[in-house]
Amino acid sequence: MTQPIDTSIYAAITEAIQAEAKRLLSEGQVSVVIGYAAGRRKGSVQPVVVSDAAIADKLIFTPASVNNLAVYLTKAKKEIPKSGKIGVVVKGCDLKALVGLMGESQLKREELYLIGVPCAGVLASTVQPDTVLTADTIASKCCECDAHLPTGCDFVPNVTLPTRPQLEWKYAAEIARLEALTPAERWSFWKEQFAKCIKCYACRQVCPFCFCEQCLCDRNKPQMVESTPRPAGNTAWHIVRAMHLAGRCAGCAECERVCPMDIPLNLLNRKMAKELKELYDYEASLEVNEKGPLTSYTDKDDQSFIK
Amino acid sequence: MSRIGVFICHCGENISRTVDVERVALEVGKMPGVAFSTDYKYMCSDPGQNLLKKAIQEQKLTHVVVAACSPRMHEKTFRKAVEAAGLNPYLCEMANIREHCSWVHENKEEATAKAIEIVGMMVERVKKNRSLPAITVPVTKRALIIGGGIAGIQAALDIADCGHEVILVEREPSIGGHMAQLSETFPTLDCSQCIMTPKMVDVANHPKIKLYTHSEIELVEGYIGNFQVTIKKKARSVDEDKCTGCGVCMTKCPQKKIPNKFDQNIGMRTAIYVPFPQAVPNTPVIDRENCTMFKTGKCGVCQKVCGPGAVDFEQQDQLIVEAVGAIVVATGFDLYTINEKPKGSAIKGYGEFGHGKIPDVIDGMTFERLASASGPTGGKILRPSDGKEPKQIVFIQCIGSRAREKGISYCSKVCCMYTAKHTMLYHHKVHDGQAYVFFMDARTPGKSYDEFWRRSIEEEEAVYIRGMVSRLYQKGDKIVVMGSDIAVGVQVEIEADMVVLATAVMPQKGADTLAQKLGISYDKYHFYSEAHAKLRPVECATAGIYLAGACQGPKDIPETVSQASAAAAKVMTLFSKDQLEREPIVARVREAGCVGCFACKKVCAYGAVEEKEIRDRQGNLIKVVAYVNPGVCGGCGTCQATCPSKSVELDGYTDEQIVAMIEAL
Amino acid sequence: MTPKNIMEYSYYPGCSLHASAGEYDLSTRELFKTLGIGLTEIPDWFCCGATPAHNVDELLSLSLCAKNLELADSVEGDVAVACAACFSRLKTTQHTLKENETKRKQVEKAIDAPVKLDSKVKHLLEILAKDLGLERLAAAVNKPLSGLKVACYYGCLLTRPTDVPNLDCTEAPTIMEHVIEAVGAETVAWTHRLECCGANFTLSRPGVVIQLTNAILESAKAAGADCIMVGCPLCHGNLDIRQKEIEGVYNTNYNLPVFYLTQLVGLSVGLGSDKLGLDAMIVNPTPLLKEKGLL
Amino acid sequence: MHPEKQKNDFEPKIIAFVCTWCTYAGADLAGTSRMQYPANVRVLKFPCTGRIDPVFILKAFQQGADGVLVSGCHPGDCHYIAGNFHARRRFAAFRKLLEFIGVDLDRLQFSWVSAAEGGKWVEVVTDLTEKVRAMGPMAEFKELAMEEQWSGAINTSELKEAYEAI
Repeated sequence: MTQPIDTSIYAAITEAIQAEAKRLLSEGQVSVVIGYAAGRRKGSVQPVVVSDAAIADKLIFTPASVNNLAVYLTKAKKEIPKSGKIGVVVKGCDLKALVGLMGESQLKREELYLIGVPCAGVLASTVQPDTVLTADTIASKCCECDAHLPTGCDFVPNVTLPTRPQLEWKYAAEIARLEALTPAERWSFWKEQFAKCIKCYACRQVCPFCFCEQCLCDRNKPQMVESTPRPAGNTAWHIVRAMHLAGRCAGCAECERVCPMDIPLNLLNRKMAKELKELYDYEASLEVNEKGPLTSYTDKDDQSFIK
Repeated sequence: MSRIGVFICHCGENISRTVDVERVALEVGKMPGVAFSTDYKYMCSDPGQNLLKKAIQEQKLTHVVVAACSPRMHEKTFRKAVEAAGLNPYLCEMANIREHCSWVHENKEEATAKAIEIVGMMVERVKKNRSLPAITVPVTKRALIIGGGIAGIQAALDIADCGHEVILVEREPSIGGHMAQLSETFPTLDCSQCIMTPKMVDVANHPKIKLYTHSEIELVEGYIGNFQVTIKKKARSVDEDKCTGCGVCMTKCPQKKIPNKFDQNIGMRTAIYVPFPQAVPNTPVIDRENCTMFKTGKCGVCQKVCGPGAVDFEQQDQLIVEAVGAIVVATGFDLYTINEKPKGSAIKGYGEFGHGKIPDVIDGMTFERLASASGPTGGKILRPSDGKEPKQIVFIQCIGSRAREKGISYCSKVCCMYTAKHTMLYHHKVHDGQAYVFFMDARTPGKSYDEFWRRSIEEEEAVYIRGMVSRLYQKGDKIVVMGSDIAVGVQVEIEADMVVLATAVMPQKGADTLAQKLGISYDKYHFYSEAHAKLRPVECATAGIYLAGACQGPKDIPETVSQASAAAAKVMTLFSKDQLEREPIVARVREAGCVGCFACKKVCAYGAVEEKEIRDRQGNLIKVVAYVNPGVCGGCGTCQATCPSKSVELDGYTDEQIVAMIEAL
Repeated sequence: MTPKNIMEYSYYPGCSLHASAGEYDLSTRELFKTLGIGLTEIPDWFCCGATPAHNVDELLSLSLCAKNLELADSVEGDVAVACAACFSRLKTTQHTLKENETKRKQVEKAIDAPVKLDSKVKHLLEILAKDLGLERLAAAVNKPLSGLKVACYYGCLLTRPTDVPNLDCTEAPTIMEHVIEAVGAETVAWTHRLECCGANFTLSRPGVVIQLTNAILESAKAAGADCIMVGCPLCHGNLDIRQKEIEGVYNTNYNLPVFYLTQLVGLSVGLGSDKLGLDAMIVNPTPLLKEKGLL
Repeated sequence: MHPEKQKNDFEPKIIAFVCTWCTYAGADLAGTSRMQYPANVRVLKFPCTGRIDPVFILKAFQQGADGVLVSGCHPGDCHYIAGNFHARRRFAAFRKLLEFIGVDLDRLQFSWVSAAEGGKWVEVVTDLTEKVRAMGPMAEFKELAMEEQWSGAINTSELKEAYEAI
């Protein structure tokens, strides 16, 4: 029995985004608006950069608006005209990433116009983009979401979030299941997962926090991390990736969504987030932090693991 | 292709007893890149070093590994030898086969195998070593001293006497600090003013000392050898160049009832004033908050009577920038005010002791002013409430200090001694009076200190009661002191005429703000932190900044003066060279890879990472990257471990070098 | 229809309030009813061990309080405590067990239940001054105690030791003064607000008690107080019941009625003598209250 | 005097990443005091534990280490003010990650060994060596390195047939 999730507010949100984008572009407040537009398949959605008020009504918001648009503000930034502010449509989870990027000097708040979206959830998979959002089809990250309503944005459509049915916390459950295993069992689980990896680096490409111009894993002088698409190299890559995202990852789960081999990548990120919350009471939030958990310290930090 | 020379030391028999050195030399000789390999009895001896030098030249070696003792022992020796032979010293590495091998293993087979691996690791490492040029930083030979108390004065005089220029900045209108307020000093009872004022005059007359009083530090930029300091010179309303210090203005000022902070607000002063007669400089300052002219726009008497026309109501605050090479922080202390709970502080007040409410409960510094011959009572001990001579006086020690529950757990160090001194001064001035002291412990370590304390009891008849006071209250014109005598185990009540509280020594208010400007660290009480508690007690962890006096922790005068001279010596060591040379183990940013996330800046304990703009030829900003100031970098490499793209590298410990070692395993 | 209470508490009266301090219990219940604050007595509560237990057996004293806290958990709301000694013991138990893992385990074994360390234990003063708030308290007043000079007596347990009760500043508290000033009375600045009355020695060394209590009464009188206000049945016993005896010993005359805080606050919200148990007081307050126009 | 040393079938490879100021000096002290410990450890010197990148630990395991030790100055003793505080957080997180991936944390030891603690150095190194010796070789990463198979592996008969046809 699948419980439907009420997304009726998305129509009002779409209208509000269109009107706001039209206003912003025609008044010249922003040079472009990055948002979602309908794709060619029925129900599909793709990211779009709108620079003309006349086509602002292309912008939509639906349960298929899965992409974290923050990534276009880092890697693709050079392609977006630099003059003026950039408007961007953000869900709560995307906003956490954006805020994280501000904390790492990659973005400046004053250069952005944030259009926040009150979000009831998006689809886990867009293979069938016109699927109805239900407790079964909703993305796992949305089940554990604590940021349905973005704060600190320049504009948020005035809608009331519908109450949602209680949803199962899939990540938490899976982490607990793995934690209960022996190290050898966990190793064989991940070994199997990482063996699937084809080193396409889609996870890196889609991650807003993988903004390095040259990835450590691409370096060959010295070769710190084996780069072959073999089990050894794959494992190294995923360990390094999880470590580099620890204390930074905002939980948008895009890595997991884009992985063509269905490796549960966000599990690693969630696990690290959980540990850092327990150790240092840190979690990604909607407010800019001056320092992250691994770039700060206190003299009282836990050292029970140190002899 | 590298031509590596490997030299295996026998260290007499220290190594060769458990390590087959010949076999090590033989095996290592087969390693790729090794052009020369030998063993020798004592590599560190002159013949050993000559062997090394000769081999470098004859074999045209590009890198050297000396397998011998710990690099902590002889790395400098061999690097120097390598340099003498014409190679960059950082192309030489040591493999530790003594402390880490021959001395800790007995099995010769195992030890030899381990030694070969250790040397092999270092061979792989040294291949990736680069020549590192020595880093030099120019030194501006001028010192800034913050704070004009005895610590600042001593440091200033020492440095200036050595021929270097000194900028001395003092917040108050006169230098002198707390020591100028004291009456007589322990353990010799010489008059504080008598020993202090000549030094103050020396400062004023010294050709190398530039004095900024009534001034504060606004901004500090730069690093060791090269600081730029912005000083805010607050408007004095009196032209220092024109003023002759005749003092007529002060005699004519109609505002005469302003409590004088220098006299702990017991004595009064005028609105145009010098804090005390011996002030340096002897130029008055107008207290704009209390001046009739500034309040109402009418008066100007001082301006009318001033012969040289020095009074200037229009004077503005000035910002002055000075370039200095070293900074001595000597901001001193403040006393704990027990009737108030400082805002935002963990310190809890002492409402139960009535200080500030009962007029005859005073603190130690106020007693100093009462006992001072130049104080508001002319040296007579008189009660602030009615001017009567107190016949029973109670001194209470450890007010705030050593009281964890009140927020301070440290000992203020000087109170035991100055309370003993107070009982003596009191007995000298009020012959028929009786002094009582409540104390927890008498702490008197110091030359002639315990003798002094004993004298207060044995000769000056002070009654010491071991125990604390629970409450004070006014009863008629007496103050009832309720306490306990734990030596006897009874409750004590004394009806006193006056109570003196030995309040805790605390850092100056605003010590934290100044520390943030300077980039130095401080403890939870805001005392400044030294670089090492034992071995670097006068240096801050931030290079080029030194500490003197009670800003680092409670101190008495002899200790303060010693530390001030020590700080001065450190400054002079720095100034003895034109260029500062440092080990080139510093981090460098690879700008092409840096994306400016500044994780490195967040973790740098030295504040060595700066933001640098990269612009194209038209001046358009391309990106902002990190820049590590080699003069400031401490060389720990935390930045590199933190940098996600490894765009910052620590010279001497690059990823290439370390990975080469791991891969050699 | 009874209006809904604005706040709910589980009520721990303590033994005294069911015995010698019946008027404290009565006035508390009546006052809280009038203020719209619900009090539900903890079912099956028992003695906290008060002052003797912890001197004899620490585990016993901690276990007694821990068990009471566990019982309190069955009732909605924070725990309201009237007696300063009970308050001190409950707070001390929470503090000790929070700090000491070993003791906590021992106690848990003794009471065969997990220890409630997070439930909030509040003295009535705290409820009036902080939870209800001085403004709401003042708004409930219909008979301000104007002209009544009150010496607020804290005794030794309400604020001490540092970091345990956290009711107010340890050595210079003002919470009682704030409460009674809010209902219109005047307070006097006096010296023995926090001195011990000797409650521990009431039975064993009455001589000591008389000496200590006399100093308190003397100081309150000297400061010009009309009466004394307390928040502890033990202090009340010494100050009120022994007052005549002390007057005899020291050949003096204090005539200082000793009120519980709930009695005075109760007067100000219009409760009558019968609801406040004023007739149970040894030093007769009627002449004073009549003189001030409060009865 | 010295009992005949047991010859062990398995001699673990232990890699120690240490800071130069405290632990390296502590190891030197063990040497000057002629203390004895197993010869399995190889020491890599860093200026500070703050310099030690988690990637090095990974690399060490991949290079065949059976156990890894990371050791530096006690908190508050860091020669570089706070490097060990940063390291403490970094490694607290990294070991949790390795644990989750399935690495047995008994193979990864962290310690504070000061320049005066030669004895502690010996104890830490000996304990780790013996613990790892009892655990046997660290097979996981070695096995991975041996495996050639990846997602495109020809592991079904159809694929094999098609492949051979080409």
